[in-house]
Amino acid sequence: MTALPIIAVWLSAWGLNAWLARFDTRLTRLLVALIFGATILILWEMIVRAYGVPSVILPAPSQIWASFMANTSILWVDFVQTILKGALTGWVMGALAAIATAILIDRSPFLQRGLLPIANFVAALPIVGIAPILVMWFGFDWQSKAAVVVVMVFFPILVNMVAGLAATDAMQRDLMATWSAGYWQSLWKMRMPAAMPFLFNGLKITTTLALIGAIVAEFFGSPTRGMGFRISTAVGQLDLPLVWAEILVAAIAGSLFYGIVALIEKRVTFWHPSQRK
Amino acid sequence: MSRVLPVLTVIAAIILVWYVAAIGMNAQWAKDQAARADTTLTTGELIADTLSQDRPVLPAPHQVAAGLWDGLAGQKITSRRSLVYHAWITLSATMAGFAIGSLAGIVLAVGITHSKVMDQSVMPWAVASQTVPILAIAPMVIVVFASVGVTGLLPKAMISAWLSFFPVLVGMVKGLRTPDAMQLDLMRSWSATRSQAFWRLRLPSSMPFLFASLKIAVAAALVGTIVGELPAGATSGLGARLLSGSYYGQTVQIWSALFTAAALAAGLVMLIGWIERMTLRRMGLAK
Amino acid sequence: ADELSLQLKWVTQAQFAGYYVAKDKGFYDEEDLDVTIKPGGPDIAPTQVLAGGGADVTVEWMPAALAAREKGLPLVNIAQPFKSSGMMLTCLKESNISDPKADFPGKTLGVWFFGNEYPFLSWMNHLEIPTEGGEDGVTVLKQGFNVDPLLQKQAACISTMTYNEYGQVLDAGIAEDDLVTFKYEDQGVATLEDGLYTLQENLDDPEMVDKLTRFVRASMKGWKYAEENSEEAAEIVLENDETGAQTIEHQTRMMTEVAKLTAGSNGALDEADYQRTVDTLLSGGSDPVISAEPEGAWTHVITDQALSE
Amino acid sequence: MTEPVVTADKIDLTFQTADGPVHALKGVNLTINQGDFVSFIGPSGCGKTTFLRTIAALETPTGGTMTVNGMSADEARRARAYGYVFQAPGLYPWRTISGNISLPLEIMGFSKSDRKQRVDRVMDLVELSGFGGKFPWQLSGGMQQRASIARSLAFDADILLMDEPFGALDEIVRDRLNEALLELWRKTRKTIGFVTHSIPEAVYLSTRIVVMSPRPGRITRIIESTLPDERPLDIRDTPEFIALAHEVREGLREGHSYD
Amino acid sequence: MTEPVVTADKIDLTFQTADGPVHALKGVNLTINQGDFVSFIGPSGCGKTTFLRTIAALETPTGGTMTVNGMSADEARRARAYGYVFQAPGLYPWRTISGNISLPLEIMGFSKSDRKQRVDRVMDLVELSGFGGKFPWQLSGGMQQRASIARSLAFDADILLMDEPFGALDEIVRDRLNEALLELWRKTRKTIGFVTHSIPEAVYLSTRIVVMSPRPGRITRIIESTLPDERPLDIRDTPEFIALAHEVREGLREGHSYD
Ligand SMILES: Nc1ncnc2c1ncn2[C@@H]1O[C@H](COP(=O)(O)OP(=O)(O)OP(=O)(O)O)[C@@H](O)[C@H]1O
Ligand SMILES: Nc1ncnc2c1ncn2[C@@H]1O[C@H](COP(=O)(O)OP(=O)(O)OP(=O)(O)O)[C@@H](O)[C@H]1O
Ligand SMILES: Cc1ncc(C[n+]2csc(CCO)c2C)c(N)n1
Ligand SMILES: [Mg+2]
Ligand SMILES: [Mg+2]
Repeated sequence: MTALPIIAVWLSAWGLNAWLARFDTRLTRLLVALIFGATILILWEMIVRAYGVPSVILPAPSQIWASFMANTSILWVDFVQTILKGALTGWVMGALAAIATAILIDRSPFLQRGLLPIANFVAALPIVGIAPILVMWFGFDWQSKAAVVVVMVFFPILVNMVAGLAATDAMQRDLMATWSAGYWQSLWKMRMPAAMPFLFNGLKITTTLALIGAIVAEFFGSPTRGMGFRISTAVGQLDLPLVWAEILVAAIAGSLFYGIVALIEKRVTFWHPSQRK
Repeated sequence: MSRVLPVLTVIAAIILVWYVAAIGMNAQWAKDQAARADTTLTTGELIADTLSQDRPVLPAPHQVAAGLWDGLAGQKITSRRSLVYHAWITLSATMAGFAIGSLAGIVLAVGITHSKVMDQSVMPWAVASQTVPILAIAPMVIVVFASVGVTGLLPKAMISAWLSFFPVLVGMVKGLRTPDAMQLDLMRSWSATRSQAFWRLRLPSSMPFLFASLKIAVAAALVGTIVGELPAGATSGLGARLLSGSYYGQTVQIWSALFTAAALAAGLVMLIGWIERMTLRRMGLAK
Repeated sequence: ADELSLQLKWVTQAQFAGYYVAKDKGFYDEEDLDVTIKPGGPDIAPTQVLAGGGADVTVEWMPAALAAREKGLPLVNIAQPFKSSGMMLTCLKESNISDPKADFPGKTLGVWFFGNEYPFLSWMNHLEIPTEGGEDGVTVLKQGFNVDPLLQKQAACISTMTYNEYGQVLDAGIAEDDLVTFKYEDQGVATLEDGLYTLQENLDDPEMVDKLTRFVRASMKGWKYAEENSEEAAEIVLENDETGAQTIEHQTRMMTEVAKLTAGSNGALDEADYQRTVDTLLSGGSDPVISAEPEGAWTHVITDQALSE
Repeated sequence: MTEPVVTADKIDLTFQTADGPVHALKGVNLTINQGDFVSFIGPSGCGKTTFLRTIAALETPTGGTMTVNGMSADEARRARAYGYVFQAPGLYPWRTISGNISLPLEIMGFSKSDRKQRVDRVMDLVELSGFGGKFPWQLSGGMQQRASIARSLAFDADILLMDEPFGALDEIVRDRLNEALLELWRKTRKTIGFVTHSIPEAVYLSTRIVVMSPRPGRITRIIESTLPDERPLDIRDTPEFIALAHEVREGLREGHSYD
Repeated sequence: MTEPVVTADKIDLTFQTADGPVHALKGVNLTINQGDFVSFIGPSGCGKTTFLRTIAALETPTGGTMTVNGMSADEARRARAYGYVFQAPGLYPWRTISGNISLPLEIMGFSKSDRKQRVDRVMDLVELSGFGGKFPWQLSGGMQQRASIARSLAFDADILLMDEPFGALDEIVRDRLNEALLELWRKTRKTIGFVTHSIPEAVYLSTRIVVMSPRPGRITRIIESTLPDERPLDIRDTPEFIALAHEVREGLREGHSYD
């Protein structure tokens, strides 16, 4: 019986969305996404209440929101520690290193043939496994988290960037050859721009990886702040609403991070068919 | 073109760097120990010590190789000390998670390319879903599953499914949308039905994308399983090996488990690559 | 046989030898029980598992159990196999620490979190040392799974258990002479460890009470057997370890040390110990672990019956 | 032969783009009768492709009405009235040449044996026999284009719409295919709409030549051919042919002066 | 005018492919003098593109020697002797039209003001003034091709190599560009190598027409033009022109009979 209103809410929200989706304007697109999300939250709240799910198992969205509002200062400190210091620094360093390495590899066919298979191998490695090792090497503070992030984002970006630098077509390269362009000239004026769509593909994938890396690394040792620290401590204290508030922060930060990179991508690779529509 | 020589060269270089790093990183401990014992070490003794410590900060390659050999070949494969046994545990959960995840990704992608509502509502939240630090809440997830009676392999598999569905979703959406306007217009001019266009145009043209994302997804699934095993009270599997190695400071054990995991990942990726080549060849897409 | 599941606080090791011995030696069978032992891990919250219905009984430290009780989870202590605390801070001698109150300020200390931080926080409260870092406070590190922070000198002191991590420090090659230890017992801030807890609702069910009684009886039989036969107990633990990472030497030593902690207990909770634990936790200045004297947090019903025959 | 197959009545088509509207077609009136061979010629961007697509219901006009076989263009499409050859070959790379040609047949539910027979016939027609088992990328551009023509012929649609089908071919092959197409048309009397950039080709093939002009796209001249149905290749040297070609060139030049 | 710029001596070029070797060029001998306008014509796949690429050192012959301006083709390339127009426009999508045209100038180190002036001049020449700020995909195929021609003209290379540059254009524009190219050639006396599929175009433009034939790719005829340098468009109706065109067609037909 309790399932009936839940199903009713689901169906009516879906119906509303189906109707809205037909207009397909910027506003309705946003609305549809928001209604979808809101529906999930409402259903979640209804299920938790209707079936009396204990909050130490799964707190209701309203409890999570209350905890979020009550703990803004803690959440902010954790955000700075984990996202700004750990994830962002690591991501920037990893990306720069990967780009530089890609250019280096690109110059040397020998390295390309030797390093790329190994890079592909390492890219498939369960990098989280080295988190305890890096914590041992780089200490407890954000530096070790950044190091984990560097290692996690390095290979996906490298592989993408190398593919990108090779993404010019034969005619574009032949043109440069007929003008007798030097290496750096064709790098800057042809390969770099052509590589941008690939590079951004890598940068986008790694935004979420960076967050995950920074948070998970905190499990293997951390100062007494940070999102990973807070999550594990709060689980230990059965303060599940706080855990979910941290997850909320991570989701918001991650979506923003992804969105910003996607926005820059749009600016930089405006010329690419996938951006032109 | 031969890749063997370059790859070997790079591997040799890595091993060299590794040895140097091992000496550097383990030296502090060797010196401290000498100081505690009131002796001094010659450079030769120092180097020898750094390459043979019991709990080195960074084990030397030959120590890892020995650990690997012992774990893989030195035990009965049903023994709990055998890496083969643990790799098998991890592999089975990975495969289950990968199957669930890629199926979910494909189904969602088909829905998204065929329904405007799904496209507009699911995609943004799929991105958001990946920013949830699932790895951080893996233990909780496992407890929640246990509370509804799901235990064993499935909870771990759900975590790896969560990580692996996203690349498949993104790749498949892209793949199902690759047919260019002309190819779609041809179908229209023949008045093909949606399902005819799907089976004969969208699906075949999405194959290269599907395989590319399956490779990413299988690696992600492995990470998911290992993390599911790490803290979540799993008692076997490579994640548990990593954990117990870490717990007892057995760096050699950590590195052996890590390399086994890497080999597993490489093997899975290669397997998919092989299936990809077979499929694409049969489709005439491999040149 | 009646089924019952036990959630451990940590991975399979001699710390839980009593239960493994009871299972292995057939003590549970004798009581017509089919007990499932679920190993824990660093991020398993046993209390949460209990709340989720994943287990009937759990091994937990009292501070965490009482804190969970305040969070609204009605945990009740039904038996207390561990009489004394094995927790201590282990410091390198070269850090020049001899008196906690005087020497801790300005130092970095490794502490376990995830519900294990309460005894430490109470102690610091007791000493009136802030844990926010700075000149006259201590900098707290969330200590990972092992003793590396001490070996790598990332912390002046780390948390260790007499029966486990301390041995690892020694195994790593640091002599006892190079170490200074501060046992919580000696500092007067010891809190009760490894007790058996279940949910209140189980105690309202006579059938369940009967099962628990049989379980506690068999478990204590297991503990006493393990105390006397530490080598055999270590072997049993080793057989049950699925990670294949434990060694017999380490488990034997752990068993010997654990035996010292269980020695004074017949399984019944000592009210004085309980009160001392509660007082320690309540005395926590501005931010105590628990804010009010708990009620109904323990019962002798089970042990009374179990130990009567 | 005088039954109208396609009637376009004041067709407008405006594309909304980010830079503002593009008037691809403006007030286009045209009647195509059963068995007509109509060529469209005009400068790049004048709307030839767009008009052909509108006939096939691949674009929806923003104004005016299009009737095909007495129904709307979209109904005609659903009744599978069209065979369409695009400007580029557009073969599906995962199918062999014969697989590509039989694809529309599969979709339309032809029987297996019928399919095989039809595929063989049209492959023969475009001189591709023996290449059925190859994949598209194993063929030169010209061969691919021929395969795409064969594909549109296989299912015997009433109306054949061809968008610069011979653009990528060299003169000799082009001549041969021109002859073959004309032969096919004479035998089957299909209605054909044909876009080309080549004046001689337009004159050689058509019963009617439609000259278009851009910005906005519209018809500036419709030239009825005076050539007989039987046209050997050397008809191109006759004064009649040259006069027609001259007239088309004039029409084109007019259109060009507009921009 | 009789100084040899390009001398090809028994050029062989074999591509190794999975299906076995492809003999793209076999024993090709050719001398191109300073100021020659040489057209290459022949069926699809006969090696026209390959030969042009060999001149520009984009392919390395597997036999024979190629000399350009007294040095090897590769040295000539490094001395920036070539302006090359490919079969497809090949514009860089991330640069505007004027950005694309000025790219080789940037690479060759022309000053900023010089660049601007040259870009304006060549854009004017190909009738693209006013489109400098657009991106390639915003232009029709024909306009893109013209931009690519402009790009190859901007830096005044000695030798201009053009691979079917006007294939995608309609007849009128093509005529106009033919005239402009001829005009440019008369004024500058550049050496030009030009690939086309159109017989009239080859005859109209060239001082020499090279007819090629496939499998293996080789030269079957070299036809010297008897037309004067000054060529109005209607020279195409003179008997002399028609005779030349006929000769070229003969040569082509010969080549076709081989396959
Ligand atoms: N999908 C579209 N969106 C916006 N504008 C379009 C679209 N399709 C065509 N156009 C514009 O409509 C006009 C007519 O285009 P169309 O393709 O019909 O020309 P065309 O005569 O076939 O040219 P060509 O000979 O180059 O093939 C052009 O200006 C073109 O830019
Ligand atoms: N990179 C390559 N690898 C293998 N074979 C090639 C390659 N490039 C060209 N060929 C082959 O060499 C022959 C000559 O090709 P080329 O492109 O020079 O012909 P073309 O005369 O320019 O033809 P078209 O008129 O179609 O442009 C063809 O058979 C072609 O298949
Ligand atoms: C991450 C982490 N959290 C907590 C503990 C503490 N702990 C749980 S059970 C137990 C008994 C000793 O083995 C101890 C000390 C740890 N070791 N690592
Ligand atoms: Mg067109
Ligand atoms: Mg060519």
